[in-house]
Amino acid sequence: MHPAEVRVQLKMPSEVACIEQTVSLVARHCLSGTAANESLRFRLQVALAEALANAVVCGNQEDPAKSVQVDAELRIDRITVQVTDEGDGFDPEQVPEPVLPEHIADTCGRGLFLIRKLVDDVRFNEQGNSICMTLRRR
Amino acid sequence: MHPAEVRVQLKMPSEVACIEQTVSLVARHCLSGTAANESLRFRLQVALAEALANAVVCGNQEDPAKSVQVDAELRIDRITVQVTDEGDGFDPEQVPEPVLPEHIADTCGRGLFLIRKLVDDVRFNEQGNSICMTLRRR
Amino acid sequence: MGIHLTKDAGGAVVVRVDGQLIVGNRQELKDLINGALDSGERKFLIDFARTGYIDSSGLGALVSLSKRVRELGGELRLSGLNEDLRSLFELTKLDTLFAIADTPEQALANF
Amino acid sequence: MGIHLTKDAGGAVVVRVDGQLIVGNRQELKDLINGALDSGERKFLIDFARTGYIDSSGLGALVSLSKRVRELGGELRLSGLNEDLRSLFELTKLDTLFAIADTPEQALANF
Ligand SMILES: Nc1ncnc2c1ncn2[C@@H]1O[C@H](COP(=O)(O)OP(=O)(O)O)[C@@H](O)[C@H]1O
Ligand SMILES: Nc1ncnc2c1ncn2[C@@H]1O[C@H](COP(=O)(O)OP(=O)(O)O)[C@@H](O)[C@H]1O
Repeated sequence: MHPAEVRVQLKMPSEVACIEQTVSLVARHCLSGTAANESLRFRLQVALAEALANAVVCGNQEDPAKSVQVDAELRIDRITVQVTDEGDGFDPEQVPEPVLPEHIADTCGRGLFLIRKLVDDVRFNEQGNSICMTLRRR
Repeated sequence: MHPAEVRVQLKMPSEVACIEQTVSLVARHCLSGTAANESLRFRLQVALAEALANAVVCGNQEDPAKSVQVDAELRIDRITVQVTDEGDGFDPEQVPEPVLPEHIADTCGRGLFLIRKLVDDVRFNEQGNSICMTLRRR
Repeated sequence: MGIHLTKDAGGAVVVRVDGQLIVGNRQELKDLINGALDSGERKFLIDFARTGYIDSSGLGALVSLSKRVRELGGELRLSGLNEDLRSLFELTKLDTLFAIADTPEQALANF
Repeated sequence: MGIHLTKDAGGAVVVRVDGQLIVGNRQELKDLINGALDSGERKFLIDFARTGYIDSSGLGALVSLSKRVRELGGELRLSGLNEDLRSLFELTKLDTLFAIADTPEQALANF
């Protein structure tokens, strides 16, 4: 069988306390049935944790009336995870590089940078309230 | 966290040779992260195998241009799996009971009967090309 | 995974079903047993100790094989069904049609 | 799961992070270390040998704690980072800001 593409979807409440469980749930589905690849698991977990934290905190501003949508597409050669919030979005181009000398000791601002370093492709929708991350299963 | 409902979806080609792999893939997602419940796994596997076989053979008549859609909804207390083919459907009321004395030695006709016995709820759409099975996680 | 055929010292053909017995591989089982029937074998034991699950077309294949074996004066027995597998035979009342032993040894003892 | 604080024989406070260090629990780490600073502790070792992953807000918490410890004349060291965890510090160049030892023993040896 040419293995089918599997889609996994869930909604998460806008609570930081839910992030860890959602990361582990989504990662479990994404890696289910594949040989253990600890580096892929780690990169997926951190990237997901970052994207969910941004969606919950920056996007939905922890508004209990809003939720975060997670859509994963599992293919034989790659995992694509899209995280969408109900916020106004933002312009990712405007986010400064956290590794510039003047920012290196900042206490925040490393999330998107880490995502970009850990996954193979990152895209935003035009509004900026939805991030789509692709990780290749090497 | 009140665990989110997770939806898992995939399309399967109309080939009997793909059924076993699809059963194991879907069962893996359905049971992912839950304590092992071998009876639930067994009932899910057999019911899915039956529904997929009917969709591939009776519904799509193994037409390579048609595919079978699987939609699973995973909740904390139950699993719902819907299997939809691109065939004309049928009237499940017209299927005879395979345990009647005159049918007991038949070589076919036990699929829907087994599904009904193994899962907690079975529904068809009006056309009869989509079966929706619910299993409670006891 | 697969269907394996061996010959018992007492002359019975022992068939082991590793994995599933379903629409995708039941023909393999039929071909193996029909081939053995053609070469004169008459005593068959199918052991399910390593079987995951069986679907209704697998059950149907067992029914049709059992008929053919009986027509030719032979006998088909089953063994190694765990609780879940046995429930499939009970639900469909096929447990009334088959000689079911717990272990292959028990099935072969008085073959 | 959880953040555990013990006192080393040499006088350092050893903090073990079991599970993740992320936006959901970084405040717990800050509270624990700030509490110890308030009671006069100045030497801190955070051990990540049992840590799964750290997110950017966890890294941010480490940066702010390390600043406060240094301002009060103390020192914060890290240990037990596996290859994946260490890569987070390298990617963000935070490896230049922290004293990172392989094991707690090495970190505590010359504290
Ligand atoms: N989903 C989002 N909605 C709105 N703004 C966002 C979102 N994600 C990121 N941002 C903006 O981008 C900035 C940088 O994000 P990031 O690199 O993750 O660092 P941090 O979250 O620590 O500030 C955030 O401060 C926020 O202004
Ligand atoms: N998806 C389907 N599309 C069309 N007909 C179906 C479908 N599923 C079941 N049927 C009809 O119902 C009958 C009984 O099905 P079942 O109980 O599974 O036994 P079997 O498939 O062995 O005949 C089939 O023979 C077929 O006519």
